Amino acid sequence: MNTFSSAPQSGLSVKNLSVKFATGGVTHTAVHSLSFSLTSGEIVALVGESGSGKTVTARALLGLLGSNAQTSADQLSLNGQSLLANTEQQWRKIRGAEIGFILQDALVALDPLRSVGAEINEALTAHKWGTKNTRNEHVLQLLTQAGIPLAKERIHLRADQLSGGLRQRALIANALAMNPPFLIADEPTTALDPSVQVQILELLKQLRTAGHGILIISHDLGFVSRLADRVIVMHHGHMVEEGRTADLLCAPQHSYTRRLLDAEPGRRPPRPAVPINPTTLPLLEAHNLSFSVKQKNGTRKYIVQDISLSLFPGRTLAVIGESGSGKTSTARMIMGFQKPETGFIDFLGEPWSRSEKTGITEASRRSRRPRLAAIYQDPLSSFDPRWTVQTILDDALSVIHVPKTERLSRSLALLDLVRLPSTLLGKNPLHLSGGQRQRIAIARALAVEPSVILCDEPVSALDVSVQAQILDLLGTLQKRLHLSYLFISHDLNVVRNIADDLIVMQAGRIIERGSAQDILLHPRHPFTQQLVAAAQFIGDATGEHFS
Amino acid sequence: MSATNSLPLSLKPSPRLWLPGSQHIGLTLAFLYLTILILAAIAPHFLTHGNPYGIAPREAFTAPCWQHPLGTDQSGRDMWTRLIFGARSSLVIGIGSILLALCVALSLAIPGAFGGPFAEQCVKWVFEILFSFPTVVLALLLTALFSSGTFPLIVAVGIGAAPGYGRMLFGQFLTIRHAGFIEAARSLGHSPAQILTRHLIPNAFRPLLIAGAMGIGQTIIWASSLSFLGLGAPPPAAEWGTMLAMGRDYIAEAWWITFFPGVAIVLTMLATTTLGRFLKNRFETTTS
Amino acid sequence: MPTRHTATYTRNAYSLSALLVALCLPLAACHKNKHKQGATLPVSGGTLIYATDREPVCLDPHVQGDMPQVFVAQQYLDSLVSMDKSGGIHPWLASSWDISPDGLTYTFHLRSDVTFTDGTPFTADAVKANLDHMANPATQSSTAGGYIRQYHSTDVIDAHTAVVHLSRPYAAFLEVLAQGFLGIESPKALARPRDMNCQAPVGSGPFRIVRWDRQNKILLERNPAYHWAPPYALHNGPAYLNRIEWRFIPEPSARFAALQAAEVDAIDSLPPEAQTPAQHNADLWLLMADRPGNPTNGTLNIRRAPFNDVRLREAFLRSADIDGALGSVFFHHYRRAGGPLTSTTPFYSPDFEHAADYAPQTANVLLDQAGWSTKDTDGIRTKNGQRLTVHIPLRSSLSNSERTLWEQVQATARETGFDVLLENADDTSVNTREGKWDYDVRIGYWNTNTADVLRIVFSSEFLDAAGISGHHQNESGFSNPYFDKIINDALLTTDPEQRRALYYQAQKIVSAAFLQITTFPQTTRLAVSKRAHDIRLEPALNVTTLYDAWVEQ
Amino acid sequence: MILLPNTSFIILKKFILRVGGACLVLFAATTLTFITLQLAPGDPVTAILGGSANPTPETIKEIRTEYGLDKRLIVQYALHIWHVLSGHLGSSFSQHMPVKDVLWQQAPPTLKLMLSSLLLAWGFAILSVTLSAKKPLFDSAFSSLETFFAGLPQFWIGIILLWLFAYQLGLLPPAGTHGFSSLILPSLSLAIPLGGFLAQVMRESFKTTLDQPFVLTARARGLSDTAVRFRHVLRHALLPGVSLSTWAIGALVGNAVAVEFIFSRQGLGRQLFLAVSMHDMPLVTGIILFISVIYVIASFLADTLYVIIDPRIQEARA
Repeated sequence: MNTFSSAPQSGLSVKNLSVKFATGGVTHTAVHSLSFSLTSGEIVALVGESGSGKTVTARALLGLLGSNAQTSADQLSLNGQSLLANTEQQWRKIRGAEIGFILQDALVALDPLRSVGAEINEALTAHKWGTKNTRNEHVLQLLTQAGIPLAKERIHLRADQLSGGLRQRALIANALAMNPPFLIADEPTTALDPSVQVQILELLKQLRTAGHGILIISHDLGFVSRLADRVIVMHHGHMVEEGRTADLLCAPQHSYTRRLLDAEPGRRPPRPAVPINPTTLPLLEAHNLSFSVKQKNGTRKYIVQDISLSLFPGRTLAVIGESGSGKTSTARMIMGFQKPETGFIDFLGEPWSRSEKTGITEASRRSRRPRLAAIYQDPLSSFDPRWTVQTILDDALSVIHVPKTERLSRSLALLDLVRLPSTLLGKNPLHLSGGQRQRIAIARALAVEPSVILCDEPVSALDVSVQAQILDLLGTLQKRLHLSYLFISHDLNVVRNIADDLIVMQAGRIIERGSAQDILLHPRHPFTQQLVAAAQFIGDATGEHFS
Repeated sequence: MSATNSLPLSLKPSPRLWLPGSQHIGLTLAFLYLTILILAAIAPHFLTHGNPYGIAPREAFTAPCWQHPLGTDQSGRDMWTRLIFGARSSLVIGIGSILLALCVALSLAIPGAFGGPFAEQCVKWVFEILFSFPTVVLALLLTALFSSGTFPLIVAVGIGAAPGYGRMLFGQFLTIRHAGFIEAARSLGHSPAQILTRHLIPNAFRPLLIAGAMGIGQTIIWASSLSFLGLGAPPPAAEWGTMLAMGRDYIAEAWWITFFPGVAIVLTMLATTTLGRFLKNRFETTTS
Repeated sequence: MPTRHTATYTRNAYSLSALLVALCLPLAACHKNKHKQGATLPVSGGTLIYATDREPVCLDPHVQGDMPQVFVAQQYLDSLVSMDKSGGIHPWLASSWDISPDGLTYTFHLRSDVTFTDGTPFTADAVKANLDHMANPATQSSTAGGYIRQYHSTDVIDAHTAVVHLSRPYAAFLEVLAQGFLGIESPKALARPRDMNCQAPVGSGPFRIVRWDRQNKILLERNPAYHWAPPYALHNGPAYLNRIEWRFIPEPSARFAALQAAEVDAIDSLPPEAQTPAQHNADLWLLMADRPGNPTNGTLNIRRAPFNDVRLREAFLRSADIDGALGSVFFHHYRRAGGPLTSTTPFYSPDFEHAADYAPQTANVLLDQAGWSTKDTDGIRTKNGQRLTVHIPLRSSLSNSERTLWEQVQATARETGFDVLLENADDTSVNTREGKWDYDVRIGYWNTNTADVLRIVFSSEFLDAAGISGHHQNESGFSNPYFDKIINDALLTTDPEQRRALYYQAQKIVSAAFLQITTFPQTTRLAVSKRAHDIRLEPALNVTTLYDAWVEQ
Repeated sequence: MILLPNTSFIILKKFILRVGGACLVLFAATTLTFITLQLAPGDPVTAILGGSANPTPETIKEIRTEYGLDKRLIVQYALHIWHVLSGHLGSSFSQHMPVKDVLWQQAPPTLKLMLSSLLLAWGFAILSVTLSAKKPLFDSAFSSLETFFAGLPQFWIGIILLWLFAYQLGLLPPAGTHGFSSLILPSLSLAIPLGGFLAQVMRESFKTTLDQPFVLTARARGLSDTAVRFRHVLRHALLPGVSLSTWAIGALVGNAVAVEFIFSRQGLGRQLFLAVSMHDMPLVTGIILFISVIYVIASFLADTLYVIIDPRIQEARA
């Protein structure tokens, strides 16, 4: 469909690259003796978790590290020319013209105040390419090549006025402006919905076919496996393993690679299907929930329409949907923070929320609130910034009237339950890691002895290995405390191992529901099929079965 | 997202490499200055043996010398002694008017931020109105009402500064109101009263403290500019703004009468700003 | 090589700017020399820039009537009569006059060759229109109108004869008519609404108003038809200056700096601190004269404690070290005025200059005698538990030098045990307090060219003069039938010796009552660039006149 | 498009709301002035006649009638509002001149002062922030300078500038309102502290913006650091500066009082001070109304600027 002019033949070669940072007199080595090479027409993936040094490596290749960074290498060359002694001026000639750079999220990676056209245009003016007219022409061409239909109209739009897929394409067009032989893509699909990820993946493949050498930086082995010819795994600044993608995935040599692979949620088996006991009553029941907002032109747009769901004791109901599917609004209605326009919610067999004006007030809900706990994607913002772990737990325990004398022992027990050391009790969550924060959030949720926990994207902000740990913890806790989860996520892989029942939402409606195993193995709705396919893991490293 | 938008903390380019040291020096100097200022306000005799009100016409306009390190004024009074004695009224005015300003600001910002959409709109209008009404007029009218002196000055500056702080606090309260932890507290089953006392008020107190510390210097400047216009404490009070205003006729002959009170005001402003920044940084490292 | 290139360039830049400086210097020098050389004979043309401190609120001096008005009005208004330095009255717009024996009727014979700058001829109708205008309440005249309370009416006999009728004899009538406050304006212009006339009144003077740019300047230009100069003038015919720029620079130091920088040619109200530098500046000359009247003073309110007791009044006067203040903040440039009249006032007697000199010992004795013998911990005298407190309102327009003077009075009076409270307030609030007799000392002065000022300031006639809002010119509340009789008798006679004797008595009574701390005379203090010549003071009020002035071209 | 009438209706509604709000502000300012001046002690008659005066009772009576001071308070208030509504604003009794003429004469120098000091302050703030933010040594040096500037009282810096440039060096005129040279020092006195404040708020958001990924994207295009700062980052840092400027314009006449006094400058600040001390109700009202109008215009301009700088704002508002 899209054609790219073929890139010139060349090579990028790195030998023993080390990057050190000096901060306040302390030197910290971010990258230790990294060596690899990239030739045209191939995709190399640099994989690792946060702090692995992959991003620093990418910036070192463009000379974009701060002044406090010390870069050393035996060789850092492009087409045989060393970049090591480059001045800022020389670097500027390389950036954009020889090596293009694609960042994660076009919403912030393109100047949010300027149109995408102006941004791409600037990539040309920076290298004094062409005249004003030829430049405009070229920008249009680039946008079209990157797969943006009606580019002529969209050239004047800003990134935030484009859909997620289109704006990522615009960002790629920006990197391709000077037709650089090499591209560095730093997490090019991370913030995107699965269906869009697939499209971008295709685009990158086309670029490879056109002869561009692409270095992909990613935390996601699954994504990389479909694309890369070779994979380099990094851990704490060291390269732990390098090899052809298929080899590395099938026979990982290094223990860290294995750990990483095991942690991939998509690699886990679905939870065995246990049918719902027909005699049990649902804990939480929602019927025909709808919610709409007024639009500019006066019409109403439905965010959520006719959603019904039932959550049974000891089970996990996962709600899956892409951004804008209405899953967050559903969650807010279930939490009682948003009144539904139609329908009703019952909790513990009693009315919880009603669309019509009835006697159900916040005050009447309050006594039952501890039975419905919640954990969020960003646990930090759900903690009062002044509070330590102990105050947070203390506050939660006070809700269910635990006597003051018992609170400390209960807090310690809770920390133990979420497998945190008791030494964290005096700390402020700000100084903890992402995984630890989410565990604190879980501990707080457990403190009020809930029957149901609403998990709103609880692992989306975490590294893969941490994700696995948190999911494991949630699973264990469910068994031990007979909890019910309402699990909201955009990622099918995440719920694979924890969901009993599944609801798939699209544009405010439920398009498919059933047992998790059924849906994962036999998706019926085309959108669900697409989602399941996007979540497909590794097994097929070439990933060519996408249409 | 496991890969964050920004670089890990340790990798951010840090131009402030040498700064912690200099910041430290600045903070130390600020604290030292404020200590002297407070000492001067509480026990001026500890720092000078002179009489701030005793005139000596024969010694008028003496340039800085051994006996009078900062010179003497138009009535032959020792400038150093007058400055030391002026610290009290400056601090009283600065702290008094910032407290008043914050009280007024709070009484607008709290109902505005927590009192529903109608109150929010009303408070916005009130800010608009107050912003367009010049402080000087207010100060002049107040001095006309109460005759000039420290009290009307505090009231004028306090009320004049209130809308600025009000709008700032208003914004911050709105942020707090919409913060995730408020919803988290609700979902735990806390009552609105508990949320107010446990979260809203304590969290609102921090910006208040920072605004207060940063504001003292600013209110001292405002107050001194009103004293400069002749609306300050009556003579013979040693007030920096008045001293400066009285000296400006003689700047060609005796620059020190105008210069040193100005230096005192500027140093106070810098010291309180440094203090405010310090508090802000401290709170922010424990906030986000 | 780039480095070398830069160096060359820099040197070039330096030499270029050096060249520029070199070119400019001689130019500047020439410019200055031009001022210094020059003929001593008057030359016509040019603009004189005159900078003063206060701006009038209305250019018609009949309205309200404050000193800044009369200073500028002197340039565009003529008076009926003029006065010489010794107090003698001479013709001006009136060529002669007759006074009826009962002192109630003044017949003025007017010049026939005078026209106002709007073309209206000067006639007896104009005299009538002006006097009526001053006396009309709608004019809001407080000075001119106040001076001619005795005015009844004017009869126009013919075009050049006007008969003015008074309700009571008023010996000072001609004297006040010589003041610029009572300047004669075009009747046609006077017929306009008051506020319009304020913008640009029309006179017959040597200059006319072109434009008034408030808070900045008034532009005046020469009246080419002028040939009716007063007798004290050095020449007759049109003024030498083409234009006058009458600027307002309220800041004293800035005004003097502007003169030093040759931004302006003359300034008035030369601040005391600038007098020594001005004297040492070879490019400047000074012109100073005391204005007649009641000198700058603090008037004691005798209507309430503590100053209802003459002993406390004397004690207060004797505890105030005015000379110390004159020596410090006034740099010895201001003379002390000790008596109720300034030395330039007709019938002034020097005998009362030292009636209340600084004598703290005497003050202490007097206070002990009066029963204020105990002191509290602050060192303030008390009587029956009452502190000896003196309230002095300070209006915001008071100059810093005077403020300092009162601060020093406060400090010295404190030594004898007075607690003096100086209370800052805006002018209106101070006026209101004065109306309510809510003060112990009131700071003021009264400029007029007659000893009759004593009547305005001290006689009981002026205690409730303006009834409604409590206005009273007699700020002390002094009410003495004997004094009232003497001061009114002085108006009945035109015999100088009789008047001298009566005014002597009046000065004596006032002095002995210790009613005012008099500080220094009101002074016209000009500093002028040597480029400007023959800037003079008209003798009635010692107000600047630029009629004879000329500037070197 | 069906959208169009609706959108224009919304725009119209917004405009009406905006104008209504402005009127409310102006009305409140007028009333506030009336109340405060009524509360202030002191008989305006004394103000009209001046201090050391010798008026007759008839004169005083005449004045009371002329200015309506003998009427009941509510009638006086109604008259006061009528003067404002009818737009002729009445006549200043301290200036013996229609208020409109006073404004006409005194506003231009103050507006000139305001504009030049805003320009100077912006110039300083933009250069100081753009050229030094996050650069080692420069950042802390310039941010200290900004803090210092922001801490300087306007009247004091005015006096010091006057002393240095007019008295000592004789480079600039010490007083007056005569052309460009007399504008420099007063503008600087207002601009230096304002520039400090502006730079402080801009520096904060400038630094936050420098950390944004699009800065990296721009540099990866081959743009120089300076170009990135001026073309991309600066625009993001303008917004807080613009809102501070609105505040500064509102506070300007108040701030101008001292500066206009020090430099003996023509202008509204000094006029306002005099008018208040004369309790000259029509003039005080006129000037405050003028300030309010300027403030309303400034905030309208600021809103327009916001949208020009950040088009996303308009879409969020609509």
